[in-house]
Amino acid sequence: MYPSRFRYEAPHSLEEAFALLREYGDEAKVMAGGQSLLPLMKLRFAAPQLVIDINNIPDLGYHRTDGSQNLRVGALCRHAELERSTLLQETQPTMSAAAPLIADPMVRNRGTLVGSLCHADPQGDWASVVTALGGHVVALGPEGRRTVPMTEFVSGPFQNTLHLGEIAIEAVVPAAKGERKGGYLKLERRVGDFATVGVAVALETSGGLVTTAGIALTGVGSATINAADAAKSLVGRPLTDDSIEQAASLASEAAQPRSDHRGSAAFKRRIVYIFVKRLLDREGAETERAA
Amino acid sequence: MSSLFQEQRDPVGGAVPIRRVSVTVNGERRVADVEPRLLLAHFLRQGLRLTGTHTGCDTTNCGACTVLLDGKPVKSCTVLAVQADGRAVTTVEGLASASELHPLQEGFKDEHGLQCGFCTPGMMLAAKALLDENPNPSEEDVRWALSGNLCRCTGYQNIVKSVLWAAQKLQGLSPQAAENGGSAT
Amino acid sequence: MLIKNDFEVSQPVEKVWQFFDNIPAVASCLPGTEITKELGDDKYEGKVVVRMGPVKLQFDGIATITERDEAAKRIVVQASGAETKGKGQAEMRVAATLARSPAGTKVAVTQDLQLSGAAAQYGRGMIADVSSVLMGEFSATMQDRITRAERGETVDTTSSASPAGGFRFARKAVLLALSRVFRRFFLPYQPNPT
Amino acid sequence: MTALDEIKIGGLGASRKRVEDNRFIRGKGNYTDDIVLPGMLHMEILRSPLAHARIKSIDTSKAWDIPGVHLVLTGEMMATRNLAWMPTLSYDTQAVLATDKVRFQGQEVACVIADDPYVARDGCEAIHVEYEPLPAIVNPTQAVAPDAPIIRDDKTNQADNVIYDWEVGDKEGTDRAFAEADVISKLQLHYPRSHPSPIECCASIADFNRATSKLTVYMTTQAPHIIRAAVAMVAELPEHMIRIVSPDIGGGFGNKVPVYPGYVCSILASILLERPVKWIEDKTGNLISTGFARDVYLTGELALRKDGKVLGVRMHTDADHGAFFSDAQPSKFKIGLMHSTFACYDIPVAHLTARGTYTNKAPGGVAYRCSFRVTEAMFFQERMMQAAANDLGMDQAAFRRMNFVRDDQFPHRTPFGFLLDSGQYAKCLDVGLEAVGYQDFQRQKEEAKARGRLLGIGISTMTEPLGAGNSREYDILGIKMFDSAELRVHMTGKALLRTGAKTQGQGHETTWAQIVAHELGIPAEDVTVEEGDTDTAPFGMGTYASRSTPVAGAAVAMVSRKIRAKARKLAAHLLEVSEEDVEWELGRFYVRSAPDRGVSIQECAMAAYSNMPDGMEPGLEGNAYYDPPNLTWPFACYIVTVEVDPETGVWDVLNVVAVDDCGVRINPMIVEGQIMGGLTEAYAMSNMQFITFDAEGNCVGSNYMDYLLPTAWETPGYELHEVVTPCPHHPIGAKGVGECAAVGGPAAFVNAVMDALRDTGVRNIDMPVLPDRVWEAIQFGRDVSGAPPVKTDE
Repeated sequence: MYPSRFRYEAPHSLEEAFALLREYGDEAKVMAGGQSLLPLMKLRFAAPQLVIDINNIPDLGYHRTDGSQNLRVGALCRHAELERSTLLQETQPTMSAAAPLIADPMVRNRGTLVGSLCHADPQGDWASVVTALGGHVVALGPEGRRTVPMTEFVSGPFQNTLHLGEIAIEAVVPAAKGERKGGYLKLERRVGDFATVGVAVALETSGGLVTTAGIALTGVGSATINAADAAKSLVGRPLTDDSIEQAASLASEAAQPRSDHRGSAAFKRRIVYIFVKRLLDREGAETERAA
Repeated sequence: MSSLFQEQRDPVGGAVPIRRVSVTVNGERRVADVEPRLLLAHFLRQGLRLTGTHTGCDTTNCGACTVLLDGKPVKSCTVLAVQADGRAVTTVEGLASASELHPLQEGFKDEHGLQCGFCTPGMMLAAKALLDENPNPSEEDVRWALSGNLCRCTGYQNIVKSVLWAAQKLQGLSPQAAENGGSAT
Repeated sequence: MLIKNDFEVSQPVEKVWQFFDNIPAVASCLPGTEITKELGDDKYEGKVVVRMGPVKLQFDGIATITERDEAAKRIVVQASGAETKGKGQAEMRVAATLARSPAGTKVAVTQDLQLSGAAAQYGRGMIADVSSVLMGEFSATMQDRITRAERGETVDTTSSASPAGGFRFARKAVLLALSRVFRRFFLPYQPNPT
Repeated sequence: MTALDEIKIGGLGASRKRVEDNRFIRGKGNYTDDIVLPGMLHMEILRSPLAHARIKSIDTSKAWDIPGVHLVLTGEMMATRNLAWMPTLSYDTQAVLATDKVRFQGQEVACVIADDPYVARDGCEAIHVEYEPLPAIVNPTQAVAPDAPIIRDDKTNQADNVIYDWEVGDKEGTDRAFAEADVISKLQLHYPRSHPSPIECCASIADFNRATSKLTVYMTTQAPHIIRAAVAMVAELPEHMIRIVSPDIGGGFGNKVPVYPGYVCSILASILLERPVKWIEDKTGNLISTGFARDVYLTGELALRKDGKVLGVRMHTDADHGAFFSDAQPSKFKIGLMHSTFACYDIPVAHLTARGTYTNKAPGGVAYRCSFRVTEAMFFQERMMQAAANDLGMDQAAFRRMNFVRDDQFPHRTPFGFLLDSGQYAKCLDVGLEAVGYQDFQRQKEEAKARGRLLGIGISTMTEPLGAGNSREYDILGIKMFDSAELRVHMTGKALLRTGAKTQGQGHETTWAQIVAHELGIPAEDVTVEEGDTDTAPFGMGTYASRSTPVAGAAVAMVSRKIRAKARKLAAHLLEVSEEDVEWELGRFYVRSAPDRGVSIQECAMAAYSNMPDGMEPGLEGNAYYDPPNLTWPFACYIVTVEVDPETGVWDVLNVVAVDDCGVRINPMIVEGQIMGGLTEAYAMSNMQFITFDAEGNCVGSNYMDYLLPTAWETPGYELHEVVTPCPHHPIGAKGVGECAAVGGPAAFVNAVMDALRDTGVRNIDMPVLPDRVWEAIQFGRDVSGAPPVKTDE
């Protein structure tokens, strides 16, 4: 397959990029890893007049904790770096569980976390992970700098709430107040497949109680689903069989799956329940061992 | 790609956007004027006539087009030629030295790691990236590193053996058939 | 894909019924839709532009009123269009039935969308996701227009209809047509003495 | 003077490293897309977005206006050359470019030929086609519904969507057997539509030279000579002016046997433009328009005696052939070799009825790594055998063993009339059970059950007919199924071998030389093997259906023997004794009375050019055409163990044991490579790989995001064992093997999962056995059908 004709610019600064965005409006597309955009262009579902490749813009490839222990992931930080990151392995169980499950090794060498948040694929894994972690996206644009909570960043299938002319430059996961726990489970028909069902669970515990909780679902709705009620039900209590059961049920109720060749709606809903339960059971067991 | 003669298409219907790129391919600097929409895989195949890089699918799944971009394996059907500007690309043609084969090439032959040969260049380059990073991989490491490359002929068992064979050779050990070329995880 | 939406408006059936007489008005409730030409005998030419992130699909086609049952207060519109770059074909059947209800009128809208072609083939469900959002918008917008119109507001459709997905609108003529429709039928309203 | 060591010279039984690898590992293979000809143009195909629709108009004007576009082909233009339709290998017709209607999603509607493929694709996008949609039919039940639209309204006297009703066997006898049965075991299932999907798609470069009026076509074909004949017929060109070259092929698996519209269009385009025209198919085009496989529905019944003896078999199959009946199969039987089913069991009587229907799906049923429906036949057989064992409450291994054809029953005639030559079925089964630790696993299974874990073990045993023909029963468009080899021994004793087969990864360049080494003692490395160029290769029927070794391989042995016979005369002349006094040992003739007086085959070769006896024709070369007396019948036993996660329906393979008896193995390394490849396709089909359709006829599985092939990660490891029963009628005792594992394997995987679910009482889950299907079976205790259309919420 061969893309339609387009113009290509690879600016060396965000200022240049903004200028190009102003000029072309929504006929321009910003490309980071290009692992979602280029296939769409090859299939000619997407045919932007201008591709703005931001790979030459310096200092966007980082992932690090800032002064207040927030995790900041730059727009050019590749999945592969997060997969190998000791920082994530030590401090971000949900993210380090998800990183190796994104597409395949070669795609992970190109694709970026921020790019996949912007792509807002209902089957995209990162959006759920960052949602569960209560993260937000930092956008730069004509109106200056905005931070958009992840829960408001994805507005529908393949739809984000970036304004015209804005570029998402980093994703931020807030520092944990308690002890960070959690994980990501993905039902895929084969390694590298899009999620049939994905469940991200992120907890903070202290003194045996859950102090913060986030649960988000991949692939079971027309957008990433924030299972807020399920998460809320866990807060302020220890993880018990009852609380886990309740959260799992609430999460499966939050899912809005559709029957397709990957499975029936009922099956997907059930998998949400099972995955939430399995993730929480594991944490529960650990907390007990700790206590 | 000759500089002596390059016929230009009659530019009816709007000028075609053209960009000059300079890519170091297998250690040699190659300069060309290309359309931005030209995929790296086609730049290598049609442009530079390096046909060892194959294209198997349109959706970034099969990995037959895998090359190393600045040492990292990427699917060259999902990278624009213009994105390789100023970067280094290694293709299967760059694996062997003038005098001898790369141990991976030897390994694939010795362990019958290929049949039709179509996925082989991509497999070997993905494997090279693995061995560069992890000289002594487990069978599981190998299977994980190759999980973005599809092979339709071999059933992978001999491909895994081939890579383990090469790992031993690269470590100066005498490679013998890895007996447990068996199951994943 | 079948999508059903029911909603109530505090208007008499007769008045709401006449709203459905105006196809551009009804059509404009579907995000990204533009009626480009009236072909006569209940036929309309139009287009739907669907935008999702980098993806843009434009369907050009014809909408026909295939059933208009004054007595049963039921109207059926059949629309069919082709993606301009051959990416597929869309067939949509919209049936609206009005029934008297304590609050005024109960509007039952049934939409049946069938998609074929690359759009459906490569979709891995993505088109279905979008369509369901679109059609949800359709009823929501319709209800929004009718109810807000009855409060005498001149309906600014761009804001009301601007869906979650930020789909594109381009239909000045229709907006004018709309406000005319609403003024004519929904102001002011006194309940019939029964 | 000791004889040559056959293994050292790379003869029979040597695991010789492959010679073809030397180019492939360097990226120096020569695939069709690697070939560039002077002045070459590029073709792209516009395909139908709809499964069934009337074409109201096609407007190509905008495409013609694009700079760099040279030609836009439509069905109308093809029709002026009488090329809008072409004959199929099953005596039906197939549209090359649609004129009246499109009959499946992805059907070829127009072609654009341009300076480069990017511009050609721009051209396709600029073509405007107006369609009038028609209802789509996606399964045989819809096809025969009273109100079903007629798909093939182009054909006079086609009043419905039925292609054929066909039967074989003894109906009355079978009915009697069922009347006498203690137990009748019934099973209904669907073998889903699949696709061979080689990583390399189809491709052709047509090069018509007006000056010489010669047409050269470089293309991805498994059967170049058949293509030459077909092109001669379709394009009405003189056969001697057609040269088909099949360069390296990136996998075939049956996909590259038929003639596809893309080939024909590139040929016509080259004739019209008088320039080379290259067509490289994209993956979606390959998956949605070229030869699919399977898509057969089974209703099967076994008549059983209480003690486990199978008294009779009754089967009905419904085959979904798509929009055109273009199965690529050479038998005279409508449903291929479906009636080879149950061949390995000693069954008194059987009856098979088969119906074929048109649907709005891609045409071209191919033998995907099998011999024409043998895969379905063996899958049905082994699923029915397991269900029957369960119905009888018998151990599935014991049940099979007691019904096997015994070693002393060969030659054995099956109730459907096939003649089996040889085998040791019980022995293969025992080797397999031993290897997998059958008894011990049964214990583990019980223990696991106690802890809520589901383990299962599946067995599949089968013999399949490989290596069509004989020519009595098998032909393609009347051309008999034989094969050929031509051997030239140069004066220094080096040799050039050519055959009518065509390797696609099977390693012919390596193994054919080993047969020559075995027959003549010429070291394999001294033999060059050439295939695939119809101007140089002897006529052959090509490579598919595991027929190369049984047929072409036999021809190689036979031509070598002809050469040896002439060499013997030369030896007698050189040794100055009479021919009767000359003895042969590998690579050398010697005088019976004086064994150290001898001449090597190389010396004989030199003499053939320098010192031949008076009256002898110079040179040492010849050819042989081999018409096999019968098919070969390899046997295989595959055993798989799995664990099923009852909560998610996900199942993992614990162990795979394969016991193959393919007779004498020419190159064990290559044979094992073939078996592991086949097992992987079996795993793929049982676990993830299928093409289905929604109610509108949209193809689900049209690309590698949805049509899943297993990766190195989930593909299990394999434990291989062998039993050798030489084929009595093959010159070197070999049988086919390329497909056995792909044919026999799927049932082993599915039987394993069904065994794990045995307590649920569920009889069948259609392939692929996806987690949601397993979950549904466990949750609701019911069979799960995978038949299209895809289930939705409406």
